[in-house]
Amino acid sequence: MARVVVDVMLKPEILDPQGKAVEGALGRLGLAGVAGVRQGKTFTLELDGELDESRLATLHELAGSLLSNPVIEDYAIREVTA
Amino acid sequence: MARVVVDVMLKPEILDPQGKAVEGALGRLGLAGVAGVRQGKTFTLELDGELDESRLATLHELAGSLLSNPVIEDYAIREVTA
Amino acid sequence: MTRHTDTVTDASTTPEVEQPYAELGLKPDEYQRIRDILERRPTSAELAMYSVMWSEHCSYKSSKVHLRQFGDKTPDTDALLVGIGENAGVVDIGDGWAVTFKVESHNHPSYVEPYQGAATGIGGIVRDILSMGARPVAVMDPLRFGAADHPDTHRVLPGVVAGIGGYGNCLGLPNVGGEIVFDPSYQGNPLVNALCVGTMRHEDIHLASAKGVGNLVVLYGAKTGGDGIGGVSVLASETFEDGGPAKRPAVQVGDPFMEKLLIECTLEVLHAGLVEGIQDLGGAGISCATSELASNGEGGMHVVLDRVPLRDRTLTPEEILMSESQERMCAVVRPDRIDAFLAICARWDVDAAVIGEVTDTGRLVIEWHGETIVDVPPRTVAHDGPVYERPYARPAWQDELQADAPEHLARPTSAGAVRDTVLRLVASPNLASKTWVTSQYDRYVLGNTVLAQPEDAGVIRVDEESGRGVAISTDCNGRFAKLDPYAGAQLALAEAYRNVAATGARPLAVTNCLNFGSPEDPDVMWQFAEAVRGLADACLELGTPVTGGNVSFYNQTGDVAIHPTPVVGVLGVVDDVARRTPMGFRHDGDLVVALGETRDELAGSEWAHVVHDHLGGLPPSVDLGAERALAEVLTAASRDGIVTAAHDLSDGGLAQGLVEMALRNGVGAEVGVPPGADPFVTLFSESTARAVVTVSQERLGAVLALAAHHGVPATVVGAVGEAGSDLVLTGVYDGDVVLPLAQLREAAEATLPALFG
Amino acid sequence: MSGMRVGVITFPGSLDDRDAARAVRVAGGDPVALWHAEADLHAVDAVVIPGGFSYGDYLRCGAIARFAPVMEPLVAAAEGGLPVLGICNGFQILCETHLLPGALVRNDHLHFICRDQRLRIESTDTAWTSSYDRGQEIVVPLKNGEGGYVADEATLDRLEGEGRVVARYLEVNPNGSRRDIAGIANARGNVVGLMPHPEHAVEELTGPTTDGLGFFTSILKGLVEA
Ligand SMILES: Nc1ncnc2c1ncn2[C@@H]1O[C@H](COP(=O)(O)OP(=O)(O)O)[C@@H](O)[C@H]1O
Ligand SMILES: [Mg+2]
Repeated sequence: MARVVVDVMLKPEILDPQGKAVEGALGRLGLAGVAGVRQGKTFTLELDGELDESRLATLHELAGSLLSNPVIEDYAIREVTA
Repeated sequence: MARVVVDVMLKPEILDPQGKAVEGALGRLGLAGVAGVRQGKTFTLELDGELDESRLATLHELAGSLLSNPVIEDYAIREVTA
Repeated sequence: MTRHTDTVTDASTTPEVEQPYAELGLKPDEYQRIRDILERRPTSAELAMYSVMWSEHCSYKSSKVHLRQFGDKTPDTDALLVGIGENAGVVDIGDGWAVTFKVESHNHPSYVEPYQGAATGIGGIVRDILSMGARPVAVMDPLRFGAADHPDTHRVLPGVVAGIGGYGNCLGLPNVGGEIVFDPSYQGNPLVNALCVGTMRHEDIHLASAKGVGNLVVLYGAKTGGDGIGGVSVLASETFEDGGPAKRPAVQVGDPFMEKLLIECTLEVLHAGLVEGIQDLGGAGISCATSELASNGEGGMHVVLDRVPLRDRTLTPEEILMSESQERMCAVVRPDRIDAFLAICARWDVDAAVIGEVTDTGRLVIEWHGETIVDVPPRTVAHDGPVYERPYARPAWQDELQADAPEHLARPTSAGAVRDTVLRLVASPNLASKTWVTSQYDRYVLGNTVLAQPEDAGVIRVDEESGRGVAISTDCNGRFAKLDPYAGAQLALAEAYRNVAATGARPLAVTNCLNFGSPEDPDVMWQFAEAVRGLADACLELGTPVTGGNVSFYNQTGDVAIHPTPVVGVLGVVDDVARRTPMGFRHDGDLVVALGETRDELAGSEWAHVVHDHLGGLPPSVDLGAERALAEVLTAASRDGIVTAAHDLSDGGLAQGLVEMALRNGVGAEVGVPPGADPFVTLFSESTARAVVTVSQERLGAVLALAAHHGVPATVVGAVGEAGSDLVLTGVYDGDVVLPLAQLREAAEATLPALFG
Repeated sequence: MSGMRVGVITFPGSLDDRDAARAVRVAGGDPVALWHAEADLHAVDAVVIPGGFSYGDYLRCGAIARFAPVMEPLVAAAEGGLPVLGICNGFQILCETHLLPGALVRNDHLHFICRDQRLRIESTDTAWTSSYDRGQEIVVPLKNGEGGYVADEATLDRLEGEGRVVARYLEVNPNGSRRDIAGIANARGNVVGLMPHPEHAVEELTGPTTDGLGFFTSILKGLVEA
């Protein structure tokens, strides 16, 4: 059993209205000194067996096409302890 | 300058239709052995100065009210290197 | 983890076992009745089923004795194809078309989790309509919130609106109307009612019954999870010997995508003739679906609970029986058609499982891991629940409230003061433009929306060839109902009826959602009894039968109940939607004609509420004969094409009505207070049975003759201006009130965005 | 004009497919239902990818639909010049498949919005806009939650320079689209993506106008001429 997290973030140059809205709200609600907020998505995958080379390669491919849209988003893959 | 990530996940007992849809798609597109997918949100905050006790306390409060909906979601706060 | 399942054998051999019936909401005598019915103690699964099916929500035990009047006082009509008691009533609209519609509440879940509560409210009512065999074609959302500027309203309203939009938009159902009312009485208890309309051919009507011994019972749609099983977790924790069950969710999450698939899949199996009986899964889940299907059919059913597809493997059989997981349906299918049925489910990616079959044993038998855990006469679960004659009495405070008439309130006495009052009312949250909300709803999808918000009623084309269609409106003024619940319910009906007629439709049938406080409070029970009596009497007089509805009790904060809120939905038929009458001023030079009679009736009015924060006196008088006559004028005028616009008058009176007509298309008018009339009363009274129409010079004679023929007072009060002209009210005390449209628009449009934007 | 076969794809969660078919019919063509799971275009003369929430729009609008079996022959045919119109969710799908550049993101005000939207037709050199006059203003419904068009500056400049901005929002930019872009075309002009819904403005009775009809008559006209 492996647990893998794929983080998907908007590219820095793409406007993030949700992040902006959160930034404003955090400030109004008393958190001082917030210089910026970006909102992202995570996909936590439970996999049967180990994440071997070949599955990792497939996952990279799908993370860069299905899970993220390379036009506007970047992704990162990290394995975590299940 | 500190960078803090708030991870927000649906509570395990709550239905996650988005995760279900991703799970189905990953399987159809050739990633074998996916036993489950949960989709979550992340908020990456850039803070001026350090995240001291008092700001951390405020952040916990807001993470549990503004950033997440405690009725259906859990959150976790982690500091990352900026 | 080991657990012992309580079987029927156990129940017979261990009669002395103590059961947590009180925690499940059953009274000692109710528990005793179950024992008498079964001639033994119930198993824990049976206890779960009875407790949920005998709850107020499912059994209508406090309301039943009153609701009977809707059946007893049914007016003579051949329009009713399916009456009260089914998932939703069905009305004949002609040419072989039938329409089904119903409104339901999702008040409490929407307070806890506004988005999901409201979303699943839409999901539930849509499945009700679907289960009649109809294609859902539109939704509406009558909503009530606390004070507009209260912080909790700021939490609840945006979530509710996003949830209704999120679910309905994703389902592809146009939202064609609703209500948004703010009043402090709903502060701790907002009302989220949801209405759905569906259409079908007569031959497509399906009912919830399990007929034909040997036919299969299929559960299809989403997998079953631990949603909405609140109470039964006491049983779960009792039956687990070690370790506990996994945590159960506090709220249900909707999956509109699954529901969309469920709609298409269900309509396909129905049209292919593969279904003998069908039922949606709503409150009480499988318990409700199996016991109702069985008791409405051959009388028996055998279910193997292990076959239910689960999302959560830790569920106990009691929980599976009670789960309220969304997006599920149950169908009865002949064995020779099951493959075709399952193939269509597979095509739509919908999970389906045969969980049992129809028997003629007269028993609903459910097994789990090879042992019998339920063996009951299904009728005793589904239909023979307890019936209460709850005590009720006219509240001690009612007389005092009615005696506190608004006559002592200061009224404006100059043109300037009237002008200020108009602008203040236009900008008040209850009268202000609802665009901030309604622009979050898709009103175009399906391509048959002829009128939608802010028109008086939603109008939907049913038949593309002939143009046959329906109009629907929902209404209720809770303040009127508080002043006098009997009259208040009638006023709600009258307003919805009038709204439907204003578009040119002939009012045909009624649905309702009765939102009240606790039935255990005799004051509330009196309000309820009065409202039901009033509505039933008025439906009889107007000839519009009640086809179905919903009761929501326990809407209160502490022991303070909400205003009694009997939301009434009226459905009308339009022979050709091309003839519908829209509400806005259009043509320069058209005459403005006021229909009906205006009296000094300001108790409970929007003016008293906004300007004086006052509620007291007697609501506007009800005159159903006048309503009927007005409706006849409005529908005939539409049929004959002799009016260019029509708008009913209600909240805010004539002044507000004219503002709405002017803002609709950005066309003003000049309207005079009739000589001798009191300007304030003319402009702000909320007398019923009134409307404003516009008519060309040439048609004026025809319109006045039509009104005279029906005995409806008609007065020419002004003329429509050119595009962009001001709204001018003349003869107002010392002068004219000039209201530029830009200023009116700003007043009307700014309020909700400023509060919630 | 009859006899022109225009395919309308239905994905699980497509909503405006009936409306697109109706619009084709009103314009004088023959709509042909295409099913997502079938890798077959049934020899249609053009395709409309309708609005809706394919696969619930879970993950990202259009992201899952892109991988449906029907998309394989569609992409090949589009590259070969088949006229394809993606409306709303269809536009999102065309961007996800990279038949069109850029992407559509959450509206800047974060709400779903349904309104009657004024547009200017910027290019009449596409298969779907030849019935209009250049610069013509039209009003059609708009309804979306994720309709903000984004692309990098170079792409935007190229779209403008090559006359591939098909329609632009007037009066109000309803979703934060870059440069008020409401619709774009591929280089050849046969593939068009549009956020507003012309198929909901083809009948006096149910639309705010009948201004949307031009998209559907354009294609029929083009097919007749071709
Ligand atoms: N929650 C809502 N959803 C959809 N439409 C709404 C909602 N609230 C109000 N509307 C629409 O706004 C318009 C004005 O509402 P209202 O003043 O209550 O109408 P009326 O007084 O004619 O019953 C109507 O078309 C109504 O359907
Ligand atoms: Mg009205």
